[in-house]
Amino acid sequence: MMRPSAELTVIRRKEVAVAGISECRGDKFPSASSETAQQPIGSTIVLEPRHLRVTYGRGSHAVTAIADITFQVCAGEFLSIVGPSGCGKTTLLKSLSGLLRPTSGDVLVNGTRVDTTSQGLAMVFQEYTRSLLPWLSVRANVEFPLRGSRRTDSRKAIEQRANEALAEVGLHGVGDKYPWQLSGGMQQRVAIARALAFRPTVLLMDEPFASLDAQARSDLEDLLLKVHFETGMTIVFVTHDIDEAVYLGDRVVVLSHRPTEVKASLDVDLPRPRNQIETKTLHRFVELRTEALGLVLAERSTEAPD
Amino acid sequence: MMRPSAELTVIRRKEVAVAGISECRGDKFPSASSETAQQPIGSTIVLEPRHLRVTYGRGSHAVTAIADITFQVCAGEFLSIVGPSGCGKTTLLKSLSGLLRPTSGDVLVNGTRVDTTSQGLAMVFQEYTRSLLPWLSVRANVEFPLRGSRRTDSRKAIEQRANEALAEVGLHGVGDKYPWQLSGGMQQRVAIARALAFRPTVLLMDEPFASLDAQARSDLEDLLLKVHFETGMTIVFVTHDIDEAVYLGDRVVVLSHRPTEVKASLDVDLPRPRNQIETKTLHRFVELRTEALGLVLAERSTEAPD
Amino acid sequence: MKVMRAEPQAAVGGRRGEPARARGRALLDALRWAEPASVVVVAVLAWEITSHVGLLPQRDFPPATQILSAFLTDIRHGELWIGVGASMRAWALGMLIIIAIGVPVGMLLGSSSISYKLTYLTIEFIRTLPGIAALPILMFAYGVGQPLVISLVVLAGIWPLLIQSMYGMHDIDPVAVATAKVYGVGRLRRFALVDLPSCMPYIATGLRVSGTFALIFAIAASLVIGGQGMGDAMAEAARIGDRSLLFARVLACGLLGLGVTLALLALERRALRWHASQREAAR
Amino acid sequence: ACGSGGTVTTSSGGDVVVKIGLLPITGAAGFKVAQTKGFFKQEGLTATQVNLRTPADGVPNLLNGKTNLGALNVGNLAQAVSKGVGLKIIGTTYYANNDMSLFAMKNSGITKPKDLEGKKIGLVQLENVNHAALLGWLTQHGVDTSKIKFVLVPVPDMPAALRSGQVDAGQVLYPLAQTMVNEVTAIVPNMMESFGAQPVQGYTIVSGKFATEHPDIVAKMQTALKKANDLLATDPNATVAAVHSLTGAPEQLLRASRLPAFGNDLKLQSSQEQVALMMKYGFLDKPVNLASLVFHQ
Amino acid sequence: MRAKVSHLLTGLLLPVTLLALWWVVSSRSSTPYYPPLPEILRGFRAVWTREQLTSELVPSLVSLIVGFVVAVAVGVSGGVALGLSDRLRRDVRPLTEFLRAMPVVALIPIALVLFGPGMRMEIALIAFAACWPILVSTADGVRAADEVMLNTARVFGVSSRRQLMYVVLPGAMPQVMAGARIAVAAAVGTMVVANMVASSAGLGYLVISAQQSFNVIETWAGLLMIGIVGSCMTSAVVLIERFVLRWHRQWRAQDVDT
Ligand SMILES: Nc1ncnc2c1ncn2[C@@H]1O[C@H](COP(=O)(O)OP(=O)(O)OP(=O)(O)O)[C@@H](O)[C@H]1O
Ligand SMILES: Nc1ncnc2c1ncn2[C@@H]1O[C@H](COP(=O)(O)OP(=O)(O)OP(=O)(O)O)[C@@H](O)[C@H]1O
Ligand SMILES: [Mg+2]
Ligand SMILES: [Mg+2]
Repeated sequence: MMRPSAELTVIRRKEVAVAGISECRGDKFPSASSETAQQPIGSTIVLEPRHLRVTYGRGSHAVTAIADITFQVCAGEFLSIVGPSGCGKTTLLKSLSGLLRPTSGDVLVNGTRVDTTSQGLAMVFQEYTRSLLPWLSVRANVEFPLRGSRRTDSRKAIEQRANEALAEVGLHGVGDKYPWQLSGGMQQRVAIARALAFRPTVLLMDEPFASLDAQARSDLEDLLLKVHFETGMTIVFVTHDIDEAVYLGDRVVVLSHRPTEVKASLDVDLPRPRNQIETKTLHRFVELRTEALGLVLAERSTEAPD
Repeated sequence: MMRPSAELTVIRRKEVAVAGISECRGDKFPSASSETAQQPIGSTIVLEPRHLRVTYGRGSHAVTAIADITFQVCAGEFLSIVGPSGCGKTTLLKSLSGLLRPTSGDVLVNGTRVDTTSQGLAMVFQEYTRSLLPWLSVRANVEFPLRGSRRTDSRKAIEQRANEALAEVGLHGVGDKYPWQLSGGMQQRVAIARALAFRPTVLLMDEPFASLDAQARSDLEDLLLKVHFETGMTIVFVTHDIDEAVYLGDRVVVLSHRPTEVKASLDVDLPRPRNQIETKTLHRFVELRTEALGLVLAERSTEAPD
Repeated sequence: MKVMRAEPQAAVGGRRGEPARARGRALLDALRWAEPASVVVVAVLAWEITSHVGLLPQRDFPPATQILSAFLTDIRHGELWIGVGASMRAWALGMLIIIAIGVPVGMLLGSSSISYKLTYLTIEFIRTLPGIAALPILMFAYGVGQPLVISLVVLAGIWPLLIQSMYGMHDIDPVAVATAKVYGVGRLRRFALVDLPSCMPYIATGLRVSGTFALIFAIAASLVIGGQGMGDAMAEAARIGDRSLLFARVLACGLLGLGVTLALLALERRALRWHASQREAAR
Repeated sequence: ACGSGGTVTTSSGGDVVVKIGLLPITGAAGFKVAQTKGFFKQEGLTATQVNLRTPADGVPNLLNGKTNLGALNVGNLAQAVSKGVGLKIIGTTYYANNDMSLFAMKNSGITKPKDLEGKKIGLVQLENVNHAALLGWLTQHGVDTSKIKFVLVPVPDMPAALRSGQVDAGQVLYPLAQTMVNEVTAIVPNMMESFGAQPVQGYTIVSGKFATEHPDIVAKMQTALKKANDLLATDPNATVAAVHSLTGAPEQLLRASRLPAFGNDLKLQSSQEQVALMMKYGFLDKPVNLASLVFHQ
Repeated sequence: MRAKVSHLLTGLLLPVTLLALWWVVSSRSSTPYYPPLPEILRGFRAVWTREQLTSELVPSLVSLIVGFVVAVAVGVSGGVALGLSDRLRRDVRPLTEFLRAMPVVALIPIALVLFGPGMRMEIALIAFAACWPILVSTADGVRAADEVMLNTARVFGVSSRRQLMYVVLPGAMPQVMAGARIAVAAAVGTMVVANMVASSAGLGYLVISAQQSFNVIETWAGLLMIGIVGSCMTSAVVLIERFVLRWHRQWRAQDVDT
């Protein structure tokens, strides 16, 4: 779907990422187990906000949500984004997806400047309730983006894919209900199932597990890792849970408070595949999460009032 | 506001709560510090679902969200409720608040059967976005329940209370914006501020911190503890975060999967006041959270498909 | 005034056990018909009494019983039915045109700021020109006949639907639109799956208002400009000074309107099962 | 769709189709008789009927070919012609026959014309012949017309308006007037008095364009309508039957009512006086010479 | 400010084009019913003298505005009542739908007897015809009130009156405004009809008497004035709407506009 652009930039990995600018790694981290070959993180930059700035409103009411953000997301990378509430994470994802035209700066998808939504991209919205269409059944909601004109799968195949995706998120058998007949957490999982069934090349997720219980959450984390591993899709994942950010990501980008910039970018050099119990007990994991937490907390304490 | 009913039931505390039925404690736990006197957990039962059963829909489409729930909430108690996604926590809170008439069974407020909303009760909804009125500014949203006819505070006093509540949840200075101009987490905090400014005697909270970052979350946890301590209000708190449930609660009720019953009720015998760092490193805390987690996870694994 | 639309999906019956519930249900069903019927009876009685005590001159406002008997004789005659047929034909044709133009144009105006900006002044101006006032001009263009009637029907009936469609577009949830955009859902499918269903509640309202407007004009046209139709039938009754017959035919108009609305409501209930205003019914 | 005044359709039998635009009023009996007695048929014409609601509506329909034949009262005709509409008179439609009266309820306290001062009078058409004639009549009888308010009331609603007291006096047309004959007194028995006996109330017309393009057809129509008028002038029963089938009014009522008269005398002189009176009261802004409108083959 | 001006200019583009087209096409017109535009405009100026304005326009405006205000009051309050109570709605539906389908012309006889020809009758008819669209829209808007918002208000013990004023009505406002806009057209139409059939002054009377006496230019001038009056009424409603629905426009038009 997404063709690699002609002007693709190949940058060698640097040991220490310059704050605010992280670069793609041409090589991959050593796999923990040699049996399961890991999908390499490509050297192609799929997504790149460049000096992004977003201001809401005009005049005296203007709020600069994002001051200046530049980073790069490589093909196949799993990028976690954390930052204080209201710092502009959702705004950032909306800009990356092409839904929101930045006030200044650019978003490059596969090296090309875009100002509209790109194909092959999917997003799980923070406002999951409102992103489900109340007039469609749960299954139809999942099928909705699949039934587009460009994809020519048969009706049957699409339905099966939707059912599979629903089963994967633990919603076997609710396909015929309407979204408003489901609980909050179930609705959120429908939104996730929709994104997964879509099989995007780039997946943007905005706090997708916020309404889930601990067990469902870790199940879905692992599901996401599995999908990421199997399809090699690029994932940008916004979360408030530092553990989750570190556990899932290849890299954690920490945003500052408003007006927002990239405060730090942490490479997560934990082996893959990861595992809820083993990975989280690794010394390196604890180190990384402490580091990330420190960065986030430091950020909070300097927050200026609105 | 809420008058103690004439037929109030006083039950002495039992050491081990019978699963599904917990009883009120006439005495209070020893305070950790003797300087700060703790509000006693009263012996009055303020809230009591009795053989509550809620079925959505009819005929073949019927879904029994809650099969049979009975428990008691005492005056001044902080009750945490955990359970798998879709088990009926929101449904339970709606029944407790009188918004939803149960299919069978009763809800007793101060010993009296009610089938409408009670005065002095407040609720933070899981769908916080939709519970804010888009046509009112943030401040007006917070003031909205205060401006009723029964409360005769002056305009000025109400405005001040709203501003204070907003500041407490870290939203100083956004009062003049509209809710939809705020980020998800900020909206959630507005909903919390509204409930706090209302100063209810009973506060029901449905995953109120789901969209907040770690720091904001722990800030608000402590704020809630402080308010609980100072006002002695009764709080029923639904969360997915076991740590949070244990850290905040006097008791944690674990719900089974659907059709839902009370699976267990854990008394949290941690000293108050609590503290993010000290309490969470207590051995007893770790014990309790492991026990609760075990109960929740065991519940998950037996879940039947829909 | 109590805001009572609690959410008692789960609440119906219950509590008192099954048999009581079944009996309650039957009673409820009976009430469903009994209450509106009694309201109608009261209204008819009120008219009857008004006429008898001479609040309105009885000569000109015959009592309800007289009107009803005139109505019963009238519906056995072809004359009325010819009028009904002609008016309903004009209505149906007019409604087809109204829907075919009103919904898409309204949604277009509501969706794109450019088309809206370009046309809103023009449309607002034309909109408030009542077709009836333009009659002299239209009359010359079409002459008396079905085309004139239909153009009057369309001119009068299109605006509610068009405006409601426009407002419906203004009320689409941006998150739903954003979702469709992000997933690369094409414009056409977005229209069919997001825009249209989202506008549906508004369109339904518009359709009901348009439906009666169109009917009113389908009937009134022949009253004002001649030709065949219900209006002509009324004019005929008026001409010969038979007030009972006149009111019987007015009654027939009202019944037609009632029928049209009930049909549209039934349609709406099917189409809007998901909507908040209909969820209770769907439960 | 407009301006096709010249097209003529033929029926399946080879007859020329004549579309008559008519108001279902007593005065249109001639058209009805010409149809029912086969006078049109005798001339090789097939007549169809288009129901109109106001006299003025006939004109655009004539001009755009929806109808070929119509009728206009003298006032409307003069007004149309004064605005440059090309029309031709091909005969008389009907004469007034002492049936243009102004009534008041018996219990209203109005007994003589002078009582009308300060009152509200309902007319079925304002600023037209009747209005002018009434003004003239009242002035002649020493009434100060500036003290009277004239309002428009639809023909069928006049009895109700009178009974409810919403107008103090009103022009009630027959046969409606007959239905309330016991309740009312005629304050002005015949407002057309000054134009002589049985002045022309309506002329039968065609569009000027049609007349020049199809003089032969027009002549045939003329012949058919003449026969009809002759019949109506001599046979009151034919009038009652025709009016009954035209308006649906019960024959009994019609027999008791005052009905218009019919004939073939154009009475241009008296009609021209009507036009002059309208000029006088400002209901017409240009003088019109009716004689110049008469169709000649 | 700049944006407003450009908005207006874009809005004027089409009307100006249409007017120009009309000017050109009509200048060669020979049919008496479609006089050249310049002549109409000249006629417009001639017809609408100060005296005419007070004798024909003012009465129309008064009955229009009074009737419309009554319609809004009746429509909104009735709509709210019907929207709140399913039972009430069901019970009176036969009556409301029956009345709603009444052609105004058919009601003139009744109005004539009750109010007599003139302004009171016009006001009554206008109010009657214009209240239905508002009533229907309001009822639908009220019925669609967001459940979570309502639940919020209920839980906090907000009084029914305040629930109505702050939750139900604002939520229904877009629908109410849509209904009001439709009602403007209904009101103007009814005014014209009432004028035409039973009055001796007013815009509709002017048009109908001009038509009946074949005064085509005056007919057009009257039509034009009716359009202007209607547009002014609509503009007034739109202005009110701008104010009332400020939040709504911004809320619904959030940043997705790419
Ligand atoms: N439509 C809008 N109009 C005005 N300001 C807005 C709008 N949307 C967002 N903002 C402001 O932009 C800032 C960033 O919002 P954003 O939703 O991106 O935050 P976030 O990082 O996603 O927060 P959270 O974690 O709470 O979801 C906030 O301060 C918010 O007030
Ligand atoms: N309006 C409704 N109609 C039908 N079924 C419903 C409705 N609302 C909830 N349910 C069902 O009731 C069950 C319980 O829902 P509820 O919202 O109470 O769960 P929950 O415990 O709050 O879940 P979560 O943690 O995901 O918010 C779910 O299985 C849901 O599908
Ligand atoms: Mg966000
Ligand atoms: Mg829930």
